[in-house]
Amino acid sequence: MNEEVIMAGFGGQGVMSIGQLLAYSGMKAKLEVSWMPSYGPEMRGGTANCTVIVASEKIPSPLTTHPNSVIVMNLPSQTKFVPKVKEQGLVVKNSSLIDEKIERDDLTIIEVPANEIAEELGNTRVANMVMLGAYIAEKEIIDLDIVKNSLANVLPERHHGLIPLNEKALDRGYNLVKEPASV
Amino acid sequence: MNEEVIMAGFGGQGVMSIGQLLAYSGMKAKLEVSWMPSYGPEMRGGTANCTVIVASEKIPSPLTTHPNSVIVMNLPSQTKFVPKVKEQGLVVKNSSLIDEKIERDDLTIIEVPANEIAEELGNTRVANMVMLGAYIAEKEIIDLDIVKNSLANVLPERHHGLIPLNEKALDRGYNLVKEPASV
Amino acid sequence: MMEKVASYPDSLTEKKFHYCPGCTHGIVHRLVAEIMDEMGIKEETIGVAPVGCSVLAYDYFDCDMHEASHGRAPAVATGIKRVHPDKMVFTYQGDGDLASIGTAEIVHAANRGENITTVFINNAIYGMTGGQMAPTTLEGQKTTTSPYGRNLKEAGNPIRMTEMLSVLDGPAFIARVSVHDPKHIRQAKKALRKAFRLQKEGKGFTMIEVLSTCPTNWGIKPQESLEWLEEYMMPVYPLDVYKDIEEVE
Amino acid sequence: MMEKVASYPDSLTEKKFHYCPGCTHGIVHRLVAEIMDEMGIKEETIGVAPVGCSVLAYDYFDCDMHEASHGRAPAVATGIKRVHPDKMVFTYQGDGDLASIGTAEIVHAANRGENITTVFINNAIYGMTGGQMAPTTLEGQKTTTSPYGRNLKEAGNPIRMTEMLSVLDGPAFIARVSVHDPKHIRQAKKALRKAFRLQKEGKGFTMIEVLSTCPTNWGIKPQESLEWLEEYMMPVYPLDVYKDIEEVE
Amino acid sequence: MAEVKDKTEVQNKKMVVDEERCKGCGLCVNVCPVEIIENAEDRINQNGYHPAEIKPENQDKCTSCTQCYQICPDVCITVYKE
Amino acid sequence: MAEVKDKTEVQNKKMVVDEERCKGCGLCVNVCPVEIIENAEDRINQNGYHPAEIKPENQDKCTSCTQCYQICPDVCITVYKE
Amino acid sequence: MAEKQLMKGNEVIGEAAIRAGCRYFFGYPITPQNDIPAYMARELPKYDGVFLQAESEVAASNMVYGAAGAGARVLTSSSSPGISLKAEGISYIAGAELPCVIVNIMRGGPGLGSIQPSQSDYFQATKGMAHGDFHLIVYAPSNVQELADLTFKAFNVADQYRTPVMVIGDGMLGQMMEPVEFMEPIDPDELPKKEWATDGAKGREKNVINSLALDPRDLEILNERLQDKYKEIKAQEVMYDEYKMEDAEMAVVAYGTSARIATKAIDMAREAGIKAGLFRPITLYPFPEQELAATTEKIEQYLTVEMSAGQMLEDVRLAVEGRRPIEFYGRMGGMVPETDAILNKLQEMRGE
Amino acid sequence: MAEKQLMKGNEVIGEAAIRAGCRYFFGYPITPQNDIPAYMARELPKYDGVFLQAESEVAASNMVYGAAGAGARVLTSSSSPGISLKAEGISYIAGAELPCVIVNIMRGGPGLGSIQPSQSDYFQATKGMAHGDFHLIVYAPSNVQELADLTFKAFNVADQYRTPVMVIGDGMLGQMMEPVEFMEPIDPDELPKKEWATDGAKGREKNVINSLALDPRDLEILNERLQDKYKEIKAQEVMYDEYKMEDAEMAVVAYGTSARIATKAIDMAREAGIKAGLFRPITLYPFPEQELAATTEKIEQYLTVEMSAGQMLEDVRLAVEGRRPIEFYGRMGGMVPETDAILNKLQEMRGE
Ligand SMILES: Cc1ncc(C[n+]2csc(CCOP(=O)(O)OP(=O)(O)O)c2C)c(N)n1
Ligand SMILES: Cc1ncc(C[n+]2csc(CCOP(=O)(O)OP(=O)(O)O)c2C)c(N)n1
Ligand code: SF4
Ligand code: SF4
Ligand code: SF4
Ligand code: SF4
Ligand code: SF4
Ligand code: SF4
Ligand SMILES: [Mg+2]
Ligand SMILES: [Mg+2]
Repeated sequence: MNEEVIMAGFGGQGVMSIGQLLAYSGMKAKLEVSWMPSYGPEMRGGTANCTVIVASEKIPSPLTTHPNSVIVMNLPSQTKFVPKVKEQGLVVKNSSLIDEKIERDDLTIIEVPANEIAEELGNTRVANMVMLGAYIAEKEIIDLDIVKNSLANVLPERHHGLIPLNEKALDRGYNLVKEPASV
Repeated sequence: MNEEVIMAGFGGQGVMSIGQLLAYSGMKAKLEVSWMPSYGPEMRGGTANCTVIVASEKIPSPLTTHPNSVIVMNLPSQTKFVPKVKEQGLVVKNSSLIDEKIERDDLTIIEVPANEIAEELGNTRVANMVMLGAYIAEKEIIDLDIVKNSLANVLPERHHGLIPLNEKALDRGYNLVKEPASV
Repeated sequence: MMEKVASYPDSLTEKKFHYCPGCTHGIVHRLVAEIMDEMGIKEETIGVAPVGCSVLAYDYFDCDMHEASHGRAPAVATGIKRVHPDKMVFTYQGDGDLASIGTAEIVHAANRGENITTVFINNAIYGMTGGQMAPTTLEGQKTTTSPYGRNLKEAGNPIRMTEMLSVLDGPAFIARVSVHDPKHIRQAKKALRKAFRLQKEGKGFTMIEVLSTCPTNWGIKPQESLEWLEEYMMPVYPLDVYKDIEEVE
Repeated sequence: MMEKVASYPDSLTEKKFHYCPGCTHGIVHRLVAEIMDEMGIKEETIGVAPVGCSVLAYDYFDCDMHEASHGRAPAVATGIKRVHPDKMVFTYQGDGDLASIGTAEIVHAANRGENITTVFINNAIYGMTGGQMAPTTLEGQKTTTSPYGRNLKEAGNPIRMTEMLSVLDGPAFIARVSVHDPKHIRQAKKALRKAFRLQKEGKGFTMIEVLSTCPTNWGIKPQESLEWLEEYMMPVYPLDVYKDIEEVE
Repeated sequence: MAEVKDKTEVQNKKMVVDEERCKGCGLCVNVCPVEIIENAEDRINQNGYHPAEIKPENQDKCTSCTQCYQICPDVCITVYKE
Repeated sequence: MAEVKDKTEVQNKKMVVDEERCKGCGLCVNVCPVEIIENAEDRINQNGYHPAEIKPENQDKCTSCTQCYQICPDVCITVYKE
Repeated sequence: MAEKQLMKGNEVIGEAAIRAGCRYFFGYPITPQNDIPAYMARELPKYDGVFLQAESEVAASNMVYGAAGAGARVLTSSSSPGISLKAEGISYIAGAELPCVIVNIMRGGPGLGSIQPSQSDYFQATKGMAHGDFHLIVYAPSNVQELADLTFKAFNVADQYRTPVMVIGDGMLGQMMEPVEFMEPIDPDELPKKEWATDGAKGREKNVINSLALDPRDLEILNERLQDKYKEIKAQEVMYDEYKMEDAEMAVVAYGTSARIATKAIDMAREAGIKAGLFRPITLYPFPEQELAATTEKIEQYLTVEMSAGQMLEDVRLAVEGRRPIEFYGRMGGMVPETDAILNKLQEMRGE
Repeated sequence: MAEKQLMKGNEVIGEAAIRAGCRYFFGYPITPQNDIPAYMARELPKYDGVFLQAESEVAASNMVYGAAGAGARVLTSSSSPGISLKAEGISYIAGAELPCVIVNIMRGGPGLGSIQPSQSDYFQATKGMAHGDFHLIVYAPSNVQELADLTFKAFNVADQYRTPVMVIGDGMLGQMMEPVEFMEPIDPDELPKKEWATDGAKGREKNVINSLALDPRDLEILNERLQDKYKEIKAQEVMYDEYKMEDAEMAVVAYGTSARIATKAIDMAREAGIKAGLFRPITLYPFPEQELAATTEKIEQYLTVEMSAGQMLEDVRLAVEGRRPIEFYGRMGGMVPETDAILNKLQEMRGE
């Protein structure tokens, strides 16, 4: 197994954190993992993204030119990364913020109204977790429980109070895929 | 012809100048020349010396391990350089300041009471020229006139008034060798 | 018909600033550009961009621009000015650039009375590299390299370059200004204009220190930054004219 | 029996100084050594030698010594002091070393209040390299790199480091002294002793600027050098205590 | 000069924002003495910012004092006087 | 400590010069209030300098004021008091 | 302790240094290595260590010089332009034979360049760092675990040879997170005392830390000692790694991040029927010259891959000495080699 | 003008620079090149030029950066440790593609070292001067006349390629006097205008002098341009000299002062019946690689002689590529090779 995923969005949307969470969970699941952020000159307002690789073999490069999957939190990210996805690959798309259609028809596309769901949960900042939950459900490479258990390792101590909220957000995203009816 | 001469003495004794004068004269005489100073850390009180090479062929190295000749203005210089002179080489020695005998018996040794002669001429600072005059007379590689004519090229402008004195000093050294009786 | 009373200066290019929302670097850019407009000197001015958030200043000012290595803008400017003594030369530098790595260069440009103008942006932090402590960081201020707050015992006091350089004989004019509200912005412009004028008159080194914000690395909102500047920075860095050759003469 | 009232200090090694005849570097060496003797600290002192005529200071002081690269003695001393905060650390630096290439290092060591003592030998010239202009060279003074005399327009004014550093908050004690006659030598020693004592007490950065001679590169005799110092250097570099933490407290 | 700057004259507004330059920092909002500037809630520009604007109904209240121009770090504002 | 420093005590002089260290700079000569120091005209040391000395007949005049010690840049002087 | 952590390369350097008994860090911020000083600023105070942000890289380099002379295990880190500024100080440290560890997380050059990953400081690290005949031992890890191990090792080796050691990576290695396991920590107080250090001459002769010699013959003697040391280092400290080299007919030579990327290309090549392998120098100095030379027995063609215009290439050529053809594929300025391109190049060389 | 003068190498550099139209000098004192700034301080004012003693080599390097960017012909000079400090600035100058001339009158290293002649900055000059993939053109004159000619040429070549050029010598070459004849002076006002210079944007688009690229691909493009330039320089600018190579069976490879000394040893070897010759690179970068490689046809053995631990040796090995044995004789720390020792070595190699 060799899963290469790029997660992208605006600066504050928390794509770095869900990337780390996925990588950490992979490690807990005894898989090989790497997490690689984009790091531009510290010029704000651009998009942030990171590449996570979860694999059963040693990971040669922490970068990928053609990811299996992308998680896109905003339009510029979709514009930039969707064309790079491998054939038959996966796009998890934040439909709350992205109206634009994806032209490619070979891809599996999961539309997640992440901001709306997060708002429902009372905090837009967990939109990222909703997205990750959906991704986990679709990919089935790591148990959702492991991901939840990893939250404490990845979130800074001062946010540990928010773990239940984050778990809920993961669940909501997860269920969106697993039990589309129930949403 | 390949003449390699080291000139050595205390800091203020003018060995650098007579070295330059010899080199300049050699150049005027259409010979190949080089002048190389010792340059230590700017720590005073040591000996100063320079190597002059005058040759009919291109000069490979401006340094020499075994000079044909040395001009020594003080005792430390004699101690340091006389052992390095080639067999059958020349030592021009400032007998005003050096009492110590030279042990080697293969060398031509010219004792020049340079300081005394210079004092007679009214300025101890031309002791160097007396030494050079003696050397020129002994070696006969360059005409004394060329040396005299080169004074203006080598002495800083502000000392040009002293050219006649320097010429006299050269003469006195020269004559010491050429006409020992007359001294 | 309506008359334009305030609009985009001619001496700025069309490029959008890359600065973070609310970062006052942009205000200072505008002031310098307006002065170039007003003095009509953009075709005879060479600006020196620093290494810092304003590294791309060379894209914004619509005059000849020269990049410097980090901290060395005053040396680069010296090189330019000595070649073109009749041209206007300014450096635009941050506090890491000017007050840390570039200390020797600014001290000696100032001391030589190098006939250039330095615009010194003091935002009490290293913006570009993501918020490290600057020599101008305030006591107790948390940064990535003073995570427990600046400790004076370890890191020393915030350095006041303006006061220090004003002791030298070379500078013609040194002042500290702020851009946290329109009134101060106008004063800042006045000081900058005087600095450029004195350079034009060949009077020697001029420097304007501008207290500036870094909402991103201070971790607060733009408006709060202006308030933080006024409340915390101004007492440590009093605004004033510290050196003025015209007052002495 | 006769009683020794003044003799070779214990904290100097046996090595003969390499300095030129009449060069006052030697006087300052002796003063520092006497203070080490009197304070009984030579076994707990680490000296930092500069690059300059006193580069061989590491041969003369009979304590641990560390060479620095040119101008960086305050940084080297900082490295040592941070590792051994309980030891005494001093730098001994010339004016080229401290006031030119090492400007940033001395400014920041001073500003940090680094608990070290700097002995700063201002002889208005680069001695070691054969007499180039220093930042402290006087107006009109001829050197190999100011052959027509120092021109303030080109090279700026002689820099007064003592005054400049005294503006900072970090220093505990900064004074300028001279060693051109026994009276001033005694005053110099007093200042040096205080600097070392304050270091011992952990009070922060201390620096003593010593007006000193360079007969060789000034091109005059040793005695004339002392007079030249008094006549020409002292008016430009007034002797005084410029910063004293004990007066403030 | 940016084309956008001249749109205003047509629009006959006293204060005009170059919306694509605006970063929605809100400094102009805070500085306006007559409190007529706001960050448009209903739209974002290409960079994702809510641009500053004066609602049409408030345009008249503008005194052309230029305070907003002075504080704007992105030089997005043009001010006109009648 | 240099052996030479103790020669003095034997010699019973108040002011003793380490002649091999001395560079003949003459600063001590100028500073002595009773003007008894001179640079020996008749001899040079290994480095070619005329060392400072007090002629035997002047030794008594020394007041042990240590001025010469203070000014000597090469730390060649030891001063004794009775 | 032995549990795996997911950590950023830069932070791993900091942690490994602390575990190696390093309690002193002097540095100056520069991207992409800023997490190193940030980590040290946060962690060192917990060990009574000292983090000091220097006024510049020049000053940092000389603070390291002082602290190393004073006997401490000390770290500095920077990225390309900052390393250039440290050069003079590093020459002094090498000349005075002091141990210390220097990290270079390379970015694109020359000049201000870019902050993206690069390997264009190879020459600087291995050959011409500064004036004079000296070398650093240079470790080039290619993953985060190796970063931890080699940083840790660097301190021991530095002390052993009394020489500055460089750990060199690129922005990618510094920024990425991977699982890592750390060595057991060393208590610096238990390290052998450095008898030569300037820590106060109580009860012993004074110590002098110095690189100056007035007499050139003395300086030559120092240089001979340095050269002997380098000979010993060449004999003892060479490290390299091989991947699928057993039956390989073509070898990719690459280090650090480029080497990681190359392994993937090698797998792809194998799938395409090309018997390719990887020869990966871990020590760039001493370069595994003999070991690489030995491979010429079986390897028919070499491909050097670097994020530079071809710097290690020269060392590869020196090892292969014309016995086999060597090709080069490199990207510059912060661009990263692409697996496809490496594969293409291999196929091309194979005449396919 | 065409009359011969007897001048010190260092002063010759100054005079040749002025004749090449250089009117700006920024530098900082250091032995053994102090006569260069002294000469410029004395002479430049006579031409309305500017001599400025910078506060440091770092500042000097950046003043040169500014002045070169502003369109001037500009010189700086230093010696080994000072060159290390200029490194970062030189990387910027190379990255911004600016012409200037840098002189290094080498002394013994590493560290403070000694002020005696040395050639131990070869690696620094030709390979790893600083971060990033750039090169200087490096001229290595071996006598004072050549010092004059190459310094003069350096300014022209720098402008032609928009690249920094280094003239490298050692303390001996800088300090010695030899007869010299100078080129006719160039009037800087008659030089072609540099359209890219920052001299005020009157009547044209603004100019920007810069080495930064946010997008790594842009930086790669700059780097590709640089590499193309170096390829061109390699094709056009190689210089070398041969002495008694026509019938030689052994070749000494040496440059600068070492080469002079070697000629004497070669004459001695010839007298002793050994057919020795000298191959002397004049450009160290671009190294005369092909030209030296071509000599392997006839030359049986090589001896590289340097005042270093063997740095050019690597370039010799790269050229010879194992086809012939190469021996090395070097002195370090300011010591100068001895003719006798070179002769001995040649005899030894000959099995005599
Ligand atoms: C030699 C060197 N050292 C360090 C850096 C990294 N660096 C870039 S900008 C900067 C400091 C920026 O801070 P400041 O000057 O205050 O400007 P600001 O970003 O705050 O406006 C540093 C350390 C560099 N590019 N070059
Ligand atoms: C990096 C570097 N630059 C320059 C030099 C050459 N240098 C040696 S000492 C010195 C200046 C000496 O002057 P100063 O510090 O005033 O000391 P002094 O000799 O006058 O006591 C210089 C420039 C050097 N060794 N290293
Ligand atoms: S990081 Fe700070 S200084 Fe830099 S642009 Fe952003 S707010 Fe401004
Ligand atoms: S050159 Fe000057 S400072 Fe140096 S030792 Fe001689 S007199 Fe003293
Ligand atoms: S010009 Fe004045 S009144 Fe008008 S919008 Fe701007 S700040 Fe408000
Ligand atoms: S100040 Fe400028 S950038 Fe900020 S909201 Fe107002 S118009 Fe937009
Ligand atoms: S101690 Fe005083 S009186 Fe005696 S010799 Fe010295 S200066 Fe003269
Ligand atoms: S002061 Fe010292 S060195 Fe000078 S003459 Fe007197 S004893 Fe000798
Ligand atoms: Mg800042
Ligand atoms: Mg001095």
